[in-house]
Amino acid sequence: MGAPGEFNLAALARYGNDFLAEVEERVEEGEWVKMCMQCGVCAGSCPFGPDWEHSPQKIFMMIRAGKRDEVLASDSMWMCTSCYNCVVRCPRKLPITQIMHGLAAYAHRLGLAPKMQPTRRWSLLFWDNCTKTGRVNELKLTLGLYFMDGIVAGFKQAWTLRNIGLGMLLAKRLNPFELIRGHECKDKAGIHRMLKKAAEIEARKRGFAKP
Amino acid sequence: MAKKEYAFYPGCSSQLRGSASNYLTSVNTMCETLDVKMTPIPDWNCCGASISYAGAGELSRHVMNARNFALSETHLPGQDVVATCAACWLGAKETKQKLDASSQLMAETNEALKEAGLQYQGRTEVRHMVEVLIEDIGYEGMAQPVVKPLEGVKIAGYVGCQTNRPFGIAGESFENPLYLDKLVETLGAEPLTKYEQKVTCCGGALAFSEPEKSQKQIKDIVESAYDHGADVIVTPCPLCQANVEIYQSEINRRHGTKLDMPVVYYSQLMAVAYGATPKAAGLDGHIIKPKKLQEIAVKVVPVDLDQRTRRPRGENH
Amino acid sequence: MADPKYAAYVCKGCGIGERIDADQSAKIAEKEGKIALVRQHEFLCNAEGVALIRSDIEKEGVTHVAIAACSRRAKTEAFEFPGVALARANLREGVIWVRPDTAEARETTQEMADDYVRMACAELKKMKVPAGNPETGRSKRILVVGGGVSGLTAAVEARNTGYEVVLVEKQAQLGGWAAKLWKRIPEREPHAAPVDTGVQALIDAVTQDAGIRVYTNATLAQTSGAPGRFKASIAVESGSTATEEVGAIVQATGFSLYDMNRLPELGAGKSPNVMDQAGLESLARKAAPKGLPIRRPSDGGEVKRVVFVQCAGQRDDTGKHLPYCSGYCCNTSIKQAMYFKDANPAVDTVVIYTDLRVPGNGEDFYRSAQKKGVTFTKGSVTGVEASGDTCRVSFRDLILDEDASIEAADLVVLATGQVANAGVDIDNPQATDANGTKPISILNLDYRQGKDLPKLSHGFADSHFICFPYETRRTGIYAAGPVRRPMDIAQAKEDATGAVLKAIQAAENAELGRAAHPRSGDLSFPIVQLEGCTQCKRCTVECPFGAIDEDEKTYPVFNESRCRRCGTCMGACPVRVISFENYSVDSVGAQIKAVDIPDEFSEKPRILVLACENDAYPALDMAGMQRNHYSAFVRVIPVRCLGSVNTSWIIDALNGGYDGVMMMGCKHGDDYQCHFVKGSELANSRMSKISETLKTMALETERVATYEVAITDIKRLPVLIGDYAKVIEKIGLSPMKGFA
Amino acid sequence: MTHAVATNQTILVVGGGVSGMTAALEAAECGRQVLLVEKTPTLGGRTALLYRYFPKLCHPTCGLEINLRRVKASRNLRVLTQAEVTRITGARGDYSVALKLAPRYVNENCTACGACGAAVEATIDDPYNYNLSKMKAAYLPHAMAFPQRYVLDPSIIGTPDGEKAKAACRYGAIDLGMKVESLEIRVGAVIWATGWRPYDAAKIQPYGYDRYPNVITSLEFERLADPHGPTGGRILRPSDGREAKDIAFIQCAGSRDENHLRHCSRICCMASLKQTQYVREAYGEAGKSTVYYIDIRAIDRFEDFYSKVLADQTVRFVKSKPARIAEDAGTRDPVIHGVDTEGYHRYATRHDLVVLAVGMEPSVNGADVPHEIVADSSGFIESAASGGFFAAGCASNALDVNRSVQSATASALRAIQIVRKADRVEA
Repeated sequence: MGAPGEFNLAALARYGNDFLAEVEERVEEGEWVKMCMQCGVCAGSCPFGPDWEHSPQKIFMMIRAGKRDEVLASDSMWMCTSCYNCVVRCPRKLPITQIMHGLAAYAHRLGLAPKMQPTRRWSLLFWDNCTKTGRVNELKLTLGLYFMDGIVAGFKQAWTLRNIGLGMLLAKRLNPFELIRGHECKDKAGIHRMLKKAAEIEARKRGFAKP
Repeated sequence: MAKKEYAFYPGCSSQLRGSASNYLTSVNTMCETLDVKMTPIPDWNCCGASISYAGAGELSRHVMNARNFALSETHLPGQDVVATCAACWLGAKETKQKLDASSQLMAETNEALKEAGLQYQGRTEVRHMVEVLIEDIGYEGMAQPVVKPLEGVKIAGYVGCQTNRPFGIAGESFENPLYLDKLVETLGAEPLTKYEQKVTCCGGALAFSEPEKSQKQIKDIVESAYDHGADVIVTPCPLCQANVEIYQSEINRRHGTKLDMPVVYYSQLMAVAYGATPKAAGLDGHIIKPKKLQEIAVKVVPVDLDQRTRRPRGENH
Repeated sequence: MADPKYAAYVCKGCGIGERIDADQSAKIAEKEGKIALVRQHEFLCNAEGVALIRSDIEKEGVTHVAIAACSRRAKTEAFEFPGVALARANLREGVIWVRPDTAEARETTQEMADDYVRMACAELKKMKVPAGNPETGRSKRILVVGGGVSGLTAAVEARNTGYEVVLVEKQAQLGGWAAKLWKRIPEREPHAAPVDTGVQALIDAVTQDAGIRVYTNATLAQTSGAPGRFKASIAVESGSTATEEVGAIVQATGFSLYDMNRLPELGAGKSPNVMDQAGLESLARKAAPKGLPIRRPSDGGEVKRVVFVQCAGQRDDTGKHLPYCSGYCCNTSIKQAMYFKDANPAVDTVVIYTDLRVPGNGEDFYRSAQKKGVTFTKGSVTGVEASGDTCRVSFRDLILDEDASIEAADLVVLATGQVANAGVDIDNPQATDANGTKPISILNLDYRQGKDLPKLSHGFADSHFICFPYETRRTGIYAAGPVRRPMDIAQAKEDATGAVLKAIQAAENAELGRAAHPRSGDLSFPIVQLEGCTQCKRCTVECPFGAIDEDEKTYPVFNESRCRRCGTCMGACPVRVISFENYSVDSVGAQIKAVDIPDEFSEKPRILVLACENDAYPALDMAGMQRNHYSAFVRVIPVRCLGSVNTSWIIDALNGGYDGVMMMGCKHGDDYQCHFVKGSELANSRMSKISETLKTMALETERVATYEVAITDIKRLPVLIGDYAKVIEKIGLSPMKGFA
Repeated sequence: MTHAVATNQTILVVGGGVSGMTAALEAAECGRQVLLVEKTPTLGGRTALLYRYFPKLCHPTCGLEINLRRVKASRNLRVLTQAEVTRITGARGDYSVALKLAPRYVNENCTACGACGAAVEATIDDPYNYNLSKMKAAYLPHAMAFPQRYVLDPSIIGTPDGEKAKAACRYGAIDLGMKVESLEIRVGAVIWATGWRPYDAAKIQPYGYDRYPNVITSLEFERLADPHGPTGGRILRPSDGREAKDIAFIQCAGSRDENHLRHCSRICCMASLKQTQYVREAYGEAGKSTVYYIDIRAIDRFEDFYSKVLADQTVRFVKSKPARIAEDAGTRDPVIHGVDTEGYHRYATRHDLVVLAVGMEPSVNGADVPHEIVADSSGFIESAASGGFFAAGCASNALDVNRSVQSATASALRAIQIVRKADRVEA
C-alpha cells in the first residue's frame, strides 16, 4: 500500500498546504476541500451528525490545519450514510459525500483507518462480494457479515436476526440456493481484468504504489 | 411494438429472487399495463453502490457502471438505461456525469473497458423508472388505466435519500418532493402531504454495520407515518423498502414498540390500481402484509370496463 | 415692485364646504384679515380654480395669495405661482380630517378653521417675495485638496463636466497611496486576480490637462470666503503663496495607516519580516515588475509561508486601538495573498480573520483566493514572536476551538486600518488623532467656527445623514474618499465623482443666489438690521453651518451663500434683528397674534404648536390623512426648523393668553435627525432656560413643552396632543387672558 | 404630465426609488433637464417600506419627505409614474426611448380625498405591505405617496366597483376609459436606478418559507414593526396573531450561496442587527433575538452598532448557517436545526418567529435591459463609461442606502457629462 513518498510528512506544517495538497492529489474530489467557507450547513444536515466526532466542515478545517493523522485515523467519515443532504445544501456546492468516501478510502488504503470500523469492513465485504461474480450475492453477503467476527458471533447474530432471515425466506426475498450458485455475470473474467486495469490506472494517476 | 422501450437495469436487489424481487414483479406488471417494454441489459453487472467506496477506487466504480452503458449501447442502441433501484440509478448517473465532464476519465474508463472487450461511446442516458413515469407517461397517462381506485387508503409517500438527492426528479424540491403524493392521488388513494419524514435517511448504507443508528432513523420514519394515520408507506427505493419494512420487528424487540407498518413500492400501488392480482403486484413479497392493498387486489374488477382493463393481469409470470 | 395686492381663496372641496361655514371664513379673511379680494370656490385646485387665481394675478395685479384649502404639502403643482407670495391655511388635513364630524364638534372645528384663515392672512401681510441673495458667486472653478486617487478622480470628473480645477497636493508627486500599490482589488468580473491600479493614467490625465492647475509640495495657508467666491491662499515650496479664487472645494485628503508600531504584541518592530499591508505593497513593487519573487526583508531569504493578520489594531474594544472596521482590509489581504499564490502556488498563505468582510462581489474574490489555495482560518491572533528570520504566530482557532500556532512564518502582514487626514478637530483643537499625532489644519478656514470641516465619529469628516451622504456642515466644501469614511480605491473613485457633483452644484447655486440642500432653490436669505445688534455673538456661535463670521467689532458678518436658510440665527437673536423676507419673527409672530383667544371662562384653551416642517408637520398631516383625530384647541404653525423658533414667540403667545405651547422637533443627541444638525437641540436648550421667565410671569413651567417627534408618529402625535390638553386642563387656563 | 417633452439634453432616470430620485434631483439641481420614470404608481421605492434605517434607527420617510419637497420645488424635473421603458435606440448623447404608460384611471383632478376608496368594496393584496394585508382596489399606495393621487386597480375596471368609484368622485377625477399609452421621447443619457427585489425565500427549501407561516422575510418584518404596517407596528405571528418575543434572524438567506445568489448582499447583517433592536423596542428585556450568521459584515462605523448589539443581553449570536427549519406540529413554532461551528455544538432551537435575512437581487436582470447595458453574471449593471448608460444604486451592486445615494450622485454627474457634450454639439 502506498505510503505517500513525495509528501514530506516529517515537516508537515500546521496550516501549511502539505496535507491539503496530498488530499487534493490522492482523494476523490479532494480538490474541493479548500473551497469550504465553514458555514456548518453540512454538519447540521447529517442524519448521523450526533454520532460522529468531527463534522465534515470541521474535517475540512482540520485538513487545512494539517492534522493528517487525526483526520485519516478518524472514525467520522465512516459514519457517512450517503444521504447527500449535505451535498444539496452546501452553499459552495462541495461534493461532501464523495469527499467523505474518498477520505475514508484513502485512510483505508494507507492502513490508517480504524481496524475494527464496521462500515469499513462492510464496505470491503460488499465490494468483494459484488466484484467476485459481477453481481451481489445477498445471502453470502449477509452471512459473510454475520461471521465477520468469527463462527460463534456469527451464529449469535444470525440467531438474533433469525426472524428477519426467516421472513425474507418466506417472502421469497432470500434465496437459499444462492449459497450454491447465486446470481452472476457471464463475463466474470472480463470484469476482473477490467477492474484490475482500473486499479492500475488509478494507482498510476494518484501516485499510489501498484495495488 | 410497445408504446415505449427502455434498456432495463434492474440491479442486484430487484432481480428475480433478489431481496426486492417483488419490486421487479410489480414493475413488470405496471409496465405491461402501460405498454412499456423493458429489456434487461444483457449480462448487466452491479453498480457497486455508494457503500463500496473503501474497496473500490473512483475509477473502478465508474468502470462498473460504464460496462453497463457499453452493453446497452451495443445491444439496445438508442434506448435510455432505466434503473428501478435508487443506488443503481445514482451510481450510474454519477458515472454518466463524471464521464461527460472529463475526457480524461472517459479515456481511462475505456482503457479499462477494453480489457473486457467493450467500449463506451458516451451516448447513454440514465434515468429512473419514476422519471419515465412522470416525464414520458405523465400523471394522466398513469391515471388512465386505473380500474380499482385505491379509495380510502391513507398513504405516506416516503422518498428517502438517493432517489431524491443529489439528483432528484426534475422540478421537485430536495426538501419536500411531491411526486409520490401526486401519484398516490392519481391512483385514488389519500396522500399524507404533511408527512414530514418523506426525505429522512433510513440509514440503509449502515443498516448492517451500524444497526442501532439506522434503526433509530427507521423508527422515526414509521412512527411519523402512524402519527399521520397512514395505512401504508410507499417508496421508490428497494433499500428503503427493505430497511423500513424488515427491521420493524427488530425495533419492536429493542424498544417494545408495536410497529407493523407495511411498506410498498409505487409500482405495487399502480399494479393493484390497474387491477393486478396480489401475486402480480408482488404483494406476497412482504414480511408485513399490506392488508388494505390485498383487499383491493382480490376485489373482482367491475365488468363495465373496456377491453384492455378486463384482461386479467400477471399470467405471463 | 408694485404695491402689494392681497387676495384670499377659500376652497369648499374635499368636504370643507360641508364641515365648515366657508362664508364665515371668507368674511373673516375680508374683515379681520383685511384682504381686499376674497373668493370662495367649490374645487379650487382644478384647472378652472387655478385659472381664476392666475387671472386675478394677471388682471388684478395680485401679488400676495392666501389659499385656505388643503395642506401646504398637497396640490403643490396646482398652487404654484412664480413671483407671488403664498400662504396656505390647512383646513383639510389640519382641521376637518382631524375632527369628528359631529354636531357638538362643529363649533370648535369652525373656530379652528377661522383661526387658520386669520393666521394665513396675517402671515401674508408680513411676507415678501424673496429677491434672491444679492451676494452671488463669481467663480465656478473647483478646488481639489489632495492628489491621491480621490483627488485625481475629482479633478478629472470636474474637467469632463467642463469646470476648471485647481489641485493642491502636499507631497511632491501625485498619486497618494494608490501610487504605492503594486495592484488593486478588481471591481469587475471575474474578480479572479488583482488588477492594475490605473493611477498613472489618472495622473497623466491631470497633468496633461491645461484646465487643471496643479500645485505639488503645496498646502492651503488660508481659505476664506464662501461658495462662488472662495479665496484660497496656497503656500508652495518656494515659500511664496499663490492665491486662487474658486467656487467650491472638494477635500480629498485621504488617510494615514494606523501606526503598526502601536502593535508590539503583534510583532511590529520586532522583526523586519513583520509589516503592514503598505509594507508588503512596497516589497511587491520592488520584486514583481522584475518578475522576481518577494523575499524576506531580514535576510533576503525565500518566502515559503506568509500569514495575514486581519483587524490588526481594529475593531478594538479595549480603547487602545481603532474601534471601527476599515472595510477594505479583508479584500486587500486576499489580493496580497494572491501576489504569492499567482507567482508560486507552493507558498503557504494563511489569512487569520474573525469575520471575513467582503461584501458584494468580494465574495467572488474570496472564492478565487480559495481556489488558488489561500487558507482562511477563523481565529483571533494572540501574539507574534520573531525568532531569527521567521516568526511564530499564535492564535485561537475558533472553528477547531483550540489554541494553535503557525511556526516559521517568513512574513507576517498586519492588516491595520485607515486613520482620516481630516485636519484639526474644531471642537477640540488640541486633540491628537488615533495615531497620537496632533493634526495640523488642512483647509485653514478663516471661519468663526474653526479651521477645518467638523468631524463625525472616529475623526472622519463624514456626513451624518444616511439619505444625504454629501451633506456637509460647511456649504460648498465636500469631503471625498477615505477622509470621509474608510474605503478602497473603487469606492473612493465613486465617492469623489459624487462629491464633485455637489461642488459644482454649490458653485451653480451660489451664482444664482439660491440655497443649497435641504432647502435647495430657496431664494430667501437672512437679513440683519445691524443697528439693533448687541454683538451677543449667539448667531455666530449657533449657526450650524458656520455661515456667520464676526468683524473686528464682533458684529455678525453673514455669508449668505454659506447659509442653508434654517433660521437658527433668527431663533437665536435676542433682539430679533435677523429675518427672512418670507419667514420672519414678524411673519410667525403675526400668526400667533391673529388667533382669536376665547376668554378664561370659555373653557376653550388655546395651545400653540410649533412644528418642524420636515417631520412633525408631515406627521400631523398624515395623522389627518388617517383621520386620527386630535384636540380642536391646538393651532399649528410649521417652522423651518425648531432652531428658528425665537423665544419671543413663546413669550408673546403666553402673554397673549395662550394656555400652552408645544414645540415639536426632531430627535437630537448622537443620532440626531435634525436636518439642520443642531436646530432641535438648540431649541431644547433655549426652552430649558425659559422656565425662569415663566416663573417671573407667574406661569407654570408646564405651559411650555418640547417634544422629539418623528415623521412616523402619526398615531403618537394625537395622543401627545391629547395628553398635553389634559395637562392644561389640570393646571387650568392661563391667567394672562384678556391682558394682551 | 403624460406628455413629457424631452430633447437630447434631457437625462432619463429609470426608477423612482431613493437612488433614482437622488440621481434625478442632483442632476436637476445642477440645472439639467431630467425625466424620472417609475414603474409603480408612486415614488419612494423600497426604502419607503422600511421602518427604520441602520445605524441611526431614523426613519426613511424623513429623507423621503425632503426629497419629495425637492421634487415639488424643482422646475427641471418631470416625473412619470406607472411608466416603463420598452425600447431604447440610438447612441450616447442621442437616444430615442419608447415608454409604456399604464392607466391609473385617475386624473390630475384627484385631491386624494379618499371618497373612491371608501366607495369600492373589492380588496387586493397590498404590495406596500408585502401582501401581508389587503387594501381597497381604489387606493393611495401609502401615506407618503407621490404623486398624492389615488389609483384604481385594473381588476375593478368594467365592474360595478369601478362605477362606484366613479360615482363617489365629485371632482371628475376618475376616468375609467384610460388606456395604455405609449410615448416616444428623445434623451441624451440614461441612468438605470431600477433597484432590487428580495430573493424569493420559497426557493430556500430547507427553511420552509413556503410551508411554515412563522418563517417570514426581513422585508416583511419591517412592515410588522412599522406603525403604518398591517399590525400597526406590533410584532405578531402570522400563524396565530400571538406576539412573537423570541425571534431568530437567519443571515445569508439566499446570499453567498451558489444554489441561490453568489454574491453577498451587504445590507442583511446590518438589517438584522437593526431588527434585533425592534424586538428590544417592543419588549425590552422580555424580548429575545438570536442571530445565526457566517460572518457579521458590519463595515466601517457600522461596527459601533454591532458592538452595541453585542452588548445587548437580549441578543445572542450563533456562528452557523442553519441546516433546516422544522415546524412543531402543535404550536407551529419553527425549530431551527444546525451546528454552531465555533467548536461544533449541535442545536435544535425553538423560536416564536424566524426572520430570513433575504438577499438582494437586481430587479432588472441583464437580459431585460437594452443590449447596450453590460450586466455581470449576477445581473448587476456595470455602467459602461464608454456609453451613455449609467447604473445607480442597487441596480449596480448590492448597496446600502448611503452607498446607493453616493452611487446615484456619481452617475448623475456622468450623465451630465454626456448631455453637456450633446448641447455643445447642438450649439
